Amino acid sequence: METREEEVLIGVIHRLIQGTGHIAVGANSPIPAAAAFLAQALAPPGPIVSLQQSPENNLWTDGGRELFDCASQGRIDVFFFSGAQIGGQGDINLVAIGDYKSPKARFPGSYGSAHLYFMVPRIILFRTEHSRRTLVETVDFVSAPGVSAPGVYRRGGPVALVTPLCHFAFDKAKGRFRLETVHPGHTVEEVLDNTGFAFDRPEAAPVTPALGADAMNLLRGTVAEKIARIYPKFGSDVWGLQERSMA
Amino acid sequence: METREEEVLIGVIHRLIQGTGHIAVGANSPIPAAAAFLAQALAPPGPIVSLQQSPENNLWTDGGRELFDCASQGRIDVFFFSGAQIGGQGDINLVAIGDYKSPKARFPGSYGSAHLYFMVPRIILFRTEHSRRTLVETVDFVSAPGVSAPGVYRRGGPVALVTPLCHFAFDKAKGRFRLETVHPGHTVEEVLDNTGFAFDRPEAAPVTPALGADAMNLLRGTVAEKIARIYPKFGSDVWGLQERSMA
Amino acid sequence: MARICDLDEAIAGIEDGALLAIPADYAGNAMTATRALIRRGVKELRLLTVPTSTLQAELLIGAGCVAALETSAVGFGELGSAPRFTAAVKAGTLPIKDATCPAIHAALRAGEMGNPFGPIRGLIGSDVLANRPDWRVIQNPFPPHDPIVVVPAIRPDVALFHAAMADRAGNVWIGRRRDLFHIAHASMRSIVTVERIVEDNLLQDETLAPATLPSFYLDRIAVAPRGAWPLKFGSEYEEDTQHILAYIRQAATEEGFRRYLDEHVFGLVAA
Amino acid sequence: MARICDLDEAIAGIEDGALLAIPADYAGNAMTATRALIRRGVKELRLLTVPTSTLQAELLIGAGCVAALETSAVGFGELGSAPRFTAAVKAGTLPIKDATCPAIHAALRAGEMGNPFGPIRGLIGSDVLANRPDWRVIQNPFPPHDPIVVVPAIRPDVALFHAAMADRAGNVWIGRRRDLFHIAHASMRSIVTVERIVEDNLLQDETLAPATLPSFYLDRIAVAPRGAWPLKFGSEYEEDTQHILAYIRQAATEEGFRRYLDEHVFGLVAA
Repeated sequence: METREEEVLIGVIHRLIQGTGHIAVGANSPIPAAAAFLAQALAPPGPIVSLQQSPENNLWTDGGRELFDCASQGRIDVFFFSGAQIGGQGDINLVAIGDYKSPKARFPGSYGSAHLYFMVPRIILFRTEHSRRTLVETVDFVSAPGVSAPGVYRRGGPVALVTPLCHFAFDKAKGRFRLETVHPGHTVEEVLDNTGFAFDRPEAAPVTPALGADAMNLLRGTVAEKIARIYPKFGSDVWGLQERSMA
Repeated sequence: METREEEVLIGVIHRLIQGTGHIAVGANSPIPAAAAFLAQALAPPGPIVSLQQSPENNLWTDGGRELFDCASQGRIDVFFFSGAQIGGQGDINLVAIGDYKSPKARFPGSYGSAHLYFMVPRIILFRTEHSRRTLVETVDFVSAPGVSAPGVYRRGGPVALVTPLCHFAFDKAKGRFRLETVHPGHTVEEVLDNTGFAFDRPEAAPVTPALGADAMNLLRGTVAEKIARIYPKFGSDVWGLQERSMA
Repeated sequence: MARICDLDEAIAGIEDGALLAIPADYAGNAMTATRALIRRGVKELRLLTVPTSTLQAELLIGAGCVAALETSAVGFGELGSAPRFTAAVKAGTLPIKDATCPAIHAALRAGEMGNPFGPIRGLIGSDVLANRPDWRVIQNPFPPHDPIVVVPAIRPDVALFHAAMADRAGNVWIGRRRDLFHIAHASMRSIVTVERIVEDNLLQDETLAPATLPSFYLDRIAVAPRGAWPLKFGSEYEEDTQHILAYIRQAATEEGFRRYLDEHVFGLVAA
Repeated sequence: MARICDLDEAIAGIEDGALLAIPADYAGNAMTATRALIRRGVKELRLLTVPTSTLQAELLIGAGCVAALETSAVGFGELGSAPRFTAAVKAGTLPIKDATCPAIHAALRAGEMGNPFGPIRGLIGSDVLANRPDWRVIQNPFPPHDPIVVVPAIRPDVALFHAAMADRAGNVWIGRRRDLFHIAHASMRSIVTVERIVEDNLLQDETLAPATLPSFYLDRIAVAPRGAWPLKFGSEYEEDTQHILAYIRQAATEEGFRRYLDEHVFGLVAA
């Protein structure tokens, strides 16, 4: 079986969450969830993984606000965001394209980003469309800024951006992305052509490492089964696992 | 059966809580509790009565803070306080006699008074010792002040002080107590002799009215039984009801 | 104290112009009641989603019941965007206060505590804050004396939600969806639909009492079996995903949305 | 995540000098653990009662374990005053921060939310406020712009309490005493004694989950049957009033208190 694009992204995120204590996964995030369950499976009990949609991983008993309370307190180490636009300085836009008051496109809203982006030490950005339309120099609406002025309380922010083409690291001091690795089958030129923001890069960008054989076996075994119980469509699309009703 | 002192106090408090919506009763307050249950029994369903120690009247499911939240929001209409000292301007002292830093006598502490005294519209003070030692011109430590400067947010405060001798009303505008009624068997002179603060009084203070026959029957019947289940010692002392174990 | 009544009497407690709070779609949404509200022709609602919404906000907005919206997000996640919400915002016909989830929680929490305001970290430098003139930045009175956002308390006129069961005294068992406590505590009063009425007092059962909302927070309670349909309800029933996908397709146009209303709101009463 | 261990190992998590939070006596007090702490000779505790205490604070103070106290009240209500607390305050040997119940709740709530402070109305003009230089009065940033007290957040180093049951995953069922949630949420970690261990995962039972504190808030859990004795514990056992009355009489003198410790703390281990 060939390595699928989703498995490459899971592998990158899995490396990025090494050694963290509590990973919270938001709604509709099968790729981050798979990476988190893989970390648990590889070195049990591994990190705490909380995931509201999953009965076995729903650790919350104080309503929706508990995640934000825990993040504010520093109890959450990792969270994930995407964005309609992601800007070169790490800003994310979950709200509107064009003028905010009369937008060309409107998205659901900022969710918890304007707070979590400041409070969770490791925010991992992922975007399944790598294009000049999505990765832009400046976003049209800042749901959450990538960096803050001195004096503003901030303990968290973006550490990486993972796309179908590559893995960028975010340099907080410079407020810029830096190309870390390019996924197998893709090139630096492809990344340059499809990225709307300027970024730093090494002279030769390494290829994104594949998951080891043991990790891949676990991912395609128990982790895939667990993911398929929570995200039946994803389990079917990626691993051909039959959908099971949760009713 | 002669009317007992406790029954006179219950009668006064019963009149003071007429027409209120939610009466909260703190720990160890059988007299206020009896007045509140009497109001319920006389015109069912009557006011809401919440009382943490009583399984049938414990309406709280969000911990100890819920009472204070509700009071702050304006959901609680009546609460009761006593005081080691009660001052002529309505201040109460639940903390210390003498110098705060090296007190002659020390009491448990202010409990919720410093907040509830501002937030609950009708605070009824009761003190089972009517003396110059307890009712003083100026308290040694202000757990909660009777009146506040203009501009300070305040929707509540003391409305009355009930003792074994009499019923004082509190005049918010003047910041002074006024003698309303003197209990049967007692005199204005007795009140004057035993009160450490100056107070207003009518030319002739009326006698505290007794509970009507129906109310007294209810009080000595179903209300007394209910009180005895929560406060067995009080039920036995006042109405001779046999203590029942609640275990 | 709450009284148990029929659905139309229950929703009569939601007046035109009310500041109405509704929960996120994992917590218990009174969808049968929402359809009844639309049938009644409720107007000028100021809608607060706590903190996000899917079909419930979408239907009220599409049906023209909403004069103003405060939300952290309205959309169907993986299933797609909320077409009537999106169209209304793009057309500029829906005044919107864009928030962020924990800011809505903070404002309601201040309301729950009877406080005039509450602080919340983050937000500084965002366009969320830049577009909220009703929020303030103050200096933290304690070290490190950083600038910090404070939001004014919100006390909704009325909260509307769906729960599993109520007893005859008007207490309601909320279960694990503690959001419903927070919304009810903050709101002036709550109107609730339930799957069923039980005979025993919930507050006197030590296992059920911890997750029971006392009657004094509630105003009116109506029985509405499967009252959250087509949304998920706790462990009792799953989301009707096919219905929602069909809705999203149909509501892509105003005409399609009207047909949806005719069929599912004004026509047959959804079971 | 929490681990289940024996009582001595559990209380080893409470270090000398810790800011220790304990609940009020209706919520679930770890009295067996408190006696073990005294036997261990814990020192220099900064004790926070949430918001009041009876025998638990009294024993720790009398035994010399407490360097500083923040409380809204320490006393036995109708039964009498707390003799060792009273003696220590009068002697000036116990630095005390007198609070008021909702101010302690407000400070813990700010801690629970990860906020640096929280507002609380009232207090202005009281000697409670006058003796709290660590509190501030600011101007409400919103109308009516009244002066309002703000208290800094409290995040106790460790919370100690008693609950009914824990599962093997370290989740603890709290039941109706929601205070224990609030204390555990605010504290850096919690150490808990329980009446019993159950085999099924509490978070996967829809009836028990709503009142279950997830393992990740907890540090160590020990089984201590009748672990709240001589205090009341929920609906499981009543207060041993005769024991407490005898304590109050005996602890009227330092010598009497020492005899009480010899008998009930250092001598036979209370069942």
